[in-house]
Amino acid sequence: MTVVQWVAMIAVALAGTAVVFVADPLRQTLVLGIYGLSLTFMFFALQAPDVALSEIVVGSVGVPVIVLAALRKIRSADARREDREESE
Amino acid sequence: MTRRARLMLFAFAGPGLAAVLVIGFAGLPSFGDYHGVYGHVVTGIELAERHATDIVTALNFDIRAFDTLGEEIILFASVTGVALLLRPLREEEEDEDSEDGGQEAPHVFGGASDALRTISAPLAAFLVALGAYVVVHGTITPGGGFQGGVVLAAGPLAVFVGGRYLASRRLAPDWAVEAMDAAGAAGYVLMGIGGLVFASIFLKNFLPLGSPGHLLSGGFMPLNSIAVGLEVTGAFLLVWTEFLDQALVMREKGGS
Amino acid sequence: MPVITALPIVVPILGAALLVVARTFVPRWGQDTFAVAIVAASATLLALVLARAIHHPFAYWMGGWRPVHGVTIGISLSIDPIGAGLALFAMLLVGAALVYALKYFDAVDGLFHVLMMLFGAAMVGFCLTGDLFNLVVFFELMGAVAYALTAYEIEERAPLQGAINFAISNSVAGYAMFIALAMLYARTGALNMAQIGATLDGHPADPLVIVAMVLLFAGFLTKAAAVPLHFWLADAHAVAPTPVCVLFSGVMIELGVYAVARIYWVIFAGPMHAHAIALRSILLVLGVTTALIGAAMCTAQRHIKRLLAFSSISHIGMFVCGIALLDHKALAGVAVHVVGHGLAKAALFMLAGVLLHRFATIDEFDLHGRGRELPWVTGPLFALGGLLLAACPIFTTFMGKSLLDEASSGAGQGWLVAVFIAASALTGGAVLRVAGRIFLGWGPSEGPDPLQARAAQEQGDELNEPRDNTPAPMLAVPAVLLALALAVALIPSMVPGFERAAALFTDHGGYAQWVLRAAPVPLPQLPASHISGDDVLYGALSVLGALVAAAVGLFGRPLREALPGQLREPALATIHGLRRLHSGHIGDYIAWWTAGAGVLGAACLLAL
Amino acid sequence: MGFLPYAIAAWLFVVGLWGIVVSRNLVRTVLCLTVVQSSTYLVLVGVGYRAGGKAPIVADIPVVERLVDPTVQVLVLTDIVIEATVTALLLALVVQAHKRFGSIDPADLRAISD
Repeated sequence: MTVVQWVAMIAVALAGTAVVFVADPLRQTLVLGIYGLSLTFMFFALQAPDVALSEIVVGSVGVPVIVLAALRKIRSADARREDREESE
Repeated sequence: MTRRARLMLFAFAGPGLAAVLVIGFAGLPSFGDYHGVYGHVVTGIELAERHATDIVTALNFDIRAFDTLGEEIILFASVTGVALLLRPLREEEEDEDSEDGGQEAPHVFGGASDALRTISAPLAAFLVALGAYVVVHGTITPGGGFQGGVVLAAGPLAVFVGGRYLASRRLAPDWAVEAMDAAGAAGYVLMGIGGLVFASIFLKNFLPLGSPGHLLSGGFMPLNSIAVGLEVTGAFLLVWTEFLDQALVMREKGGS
Repeated sequence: MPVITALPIVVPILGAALLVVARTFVPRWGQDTFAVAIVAASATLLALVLARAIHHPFAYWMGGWRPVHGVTIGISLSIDPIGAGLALFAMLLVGAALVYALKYFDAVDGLFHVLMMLFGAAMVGFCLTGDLFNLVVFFELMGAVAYALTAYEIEERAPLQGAINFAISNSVAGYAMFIALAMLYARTGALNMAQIGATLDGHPADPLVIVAMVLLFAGFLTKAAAVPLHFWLADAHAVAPTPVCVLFSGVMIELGVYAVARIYWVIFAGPMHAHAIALRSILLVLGVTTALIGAAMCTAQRHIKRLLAFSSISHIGMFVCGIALLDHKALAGVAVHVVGHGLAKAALFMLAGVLLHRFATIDEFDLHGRGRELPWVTGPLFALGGLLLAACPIFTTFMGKSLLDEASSGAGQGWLVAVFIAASALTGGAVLRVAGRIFLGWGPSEGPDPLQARAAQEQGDELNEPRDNTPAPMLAVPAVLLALALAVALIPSMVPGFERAAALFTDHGGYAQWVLRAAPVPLPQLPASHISGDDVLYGALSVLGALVAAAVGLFGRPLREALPGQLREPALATIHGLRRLHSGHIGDYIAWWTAGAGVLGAACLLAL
Repeated sequence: MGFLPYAIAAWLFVVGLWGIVVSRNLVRTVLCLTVVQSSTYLVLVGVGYRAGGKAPIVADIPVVERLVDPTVQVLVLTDIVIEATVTALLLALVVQAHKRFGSIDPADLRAISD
């Protein structure tokens, strides 16, 4: 096992754990992006360029766009609900 | 169950399952100590019999092409499912001018600066070109229909980031995106049926192989790659617009 | 090998892709006709494939990548009578559900038809494939379609919650299977199930093989909903639109049991041969627990679809017991019972859909006596479904249960007969109780537990408005299914046919021969089994038990209240505790899943 | 050292499950599910890696170099697609659940209970 691979795997372990332990979903999305990058890095280090390419398009664009849109929808609905409750 | 009971249960179950996994993994060969034969066999076959140089893409579209069919249909089914789940209901309306409520204007991405707006058009063009390149070079260099398809779909997304959501919707209207998604899925299946018709076996190559390293090498694989590229482009565009519609356009009428 | 073998999977996929585009300009009746025609075409193709497989099981190699000297790199559809038969059964139920849905929804998005066709394709692929990874791919496809269909009615709350719990539980199960297949690939260098099995043969079961088996079993038993991996099922089945429930309970969860049987006999039968007794005990504990907890929970429901869902769990428990006997006769019993149960349960869900459609509620007490407003045939059909679940003699379920009874006695596990009778009687009795209360107006019209009424109310409003008539297809389709459930077992060659198919299925060495070497297999010759006096006695007992259970449910409240406190309190507390566990909270469910997989793993590692 | 990727995989699988069990927010639940899934990538790619192996992209016909196993990489590709699709489906469900329940705390979803 080379040093690069070792570093890549430790990064994956740390970033993956961070995704679980960050409680705020918005910040969690950011950490998820970092996690995607560390997985990409690991796939490169393990000689899997096709997989790395897939992971980077899905992990850094494909999924985060969906998560951010969902979060925005949820937050704006919450905000509107609070507005309504205040005005009543 | 109370939260406490739940955590207690997991406090026993989690380490238990981890131990089971570790005991099982202990039987795996040490990392890097690979001695399988499948890998060698397929590499030799794909190069010699199919004239493809990216073995992963070649496996994907040839020996394990049926898995890829399943994978494309999973994508197709999920996109259909997302469209079904996020379909507008009677009590929801698409409100075109929602300056009310003090929210950010919905069609302009909050952080779109002038600079971003200026580069978004060339960026989109670049992404489309790059995506198309990755799709058609699937059998030669890393990447293929899936990776290229997502990059292609990111083109219109870049127009949106540049601040023009409605423009990006006009660039890729729903019916066209849906048709693209369906055509890609059907196209892949039809390549399989082509094998059935011309070589009497489903998903069997029925086109000339070409020479290794050239664009049209690998028999029907480049066409498979293009079909997947179409499907993935359509699928991701559709999912993104469904979610962005929810986030930016859709309002619930009245309360709920 | 027939050239058409791949087409039953491919045709519905092409149909789905076409309909996605065409639905914008084709009218509703056109979409309905198209979807039914596609499903009929696929079923016809499957019947042709099955006709071939009955005498000559065969492997169809995708892309022509046949094995060379018994070593394979390609993906095969490995087709034997049980796999092809189950696929055909699944496709026929998809057809029945589509015909039923013609009038069930007032307005339906064409995407519903698209997803139903894809669901059919996924189930057929799952039954036919001979490749482990491909099996998991079809598992995921089935899942993706099913999650979306569960929440089809997005204006309701319960379907969304049910779909979320369903999706998360089944996804976790799928990931466990990914890990298992990676482990097996590292050990054997193969993904084809026959090849993996052949490579593992002759080696003792070491921890890697055992853990891989446990993860695969846990994964497929999650789909099958064995306790304690079952929590998602009642949530999803109680709230999904009725035509979808028909497929979920009628065949989808049974596919989980099928996969457990398939991977045991093809992959693990060699290394596990020496440990068969221990493995049997572990699976029996799982099966008996599932059968009894399912039956108890079933009896305690007043939400009719949820009641039916728990009865499915109870039957899954019986099927797991059947697999656990690791014997071809028991497997034949399971196969026959799956067909009978699938038809009966599909019909019962459809009849529950009739109630929901007409009265906009699905609560047993709300509907007290109101069944008399429906066409007269509805009540007898509902009761017939109950009798089928109770394995009433000479019906298909009875034939299946008799084979199971005989196999249990033959394996020295005669006590299982009592479990089977109890599960059949309690689930059948619960359905008869509902039939009595709704269609005859028997028993009190107020439930004992007012809290439960509110819950049932909330889940009942699947369709908002009551109607004043019931469209004919909504009664005709369940009637046809019930007639089939009566008739199938009466065809003389049917039960021996199932036994031969099961003997072929359980032939570990033979499977590798016909898949990897295309060798013709000698068809097993078996002594014909006959229905004995014991079988009829057991059948009569379970029907009697069902009638008693129904009577106690309807009229037994004074009796229950007269019970001495020290008897009544613990019983009530048990039922109450069990009900509290089904909380609808996904965190609970995943904690239980982890515990279930961990305990199964520990038991297998220690005992095998 | 040779066990590291598998140990990490076991850790990520269980820690992801833990996240689902304790989560009070369904979006967080869904993201934890992707962590559970990513543990499968490690096992799959790990078992196909050969020390010193090159990526399975070849330029010339005679293959003399040691290559890593391309098959597991194909399986991971499918795995990644499944991750994206399951996440999209689940988030669509969560968005709708939020509209109906006004909350995405699993403890507030009480349409179903026994």
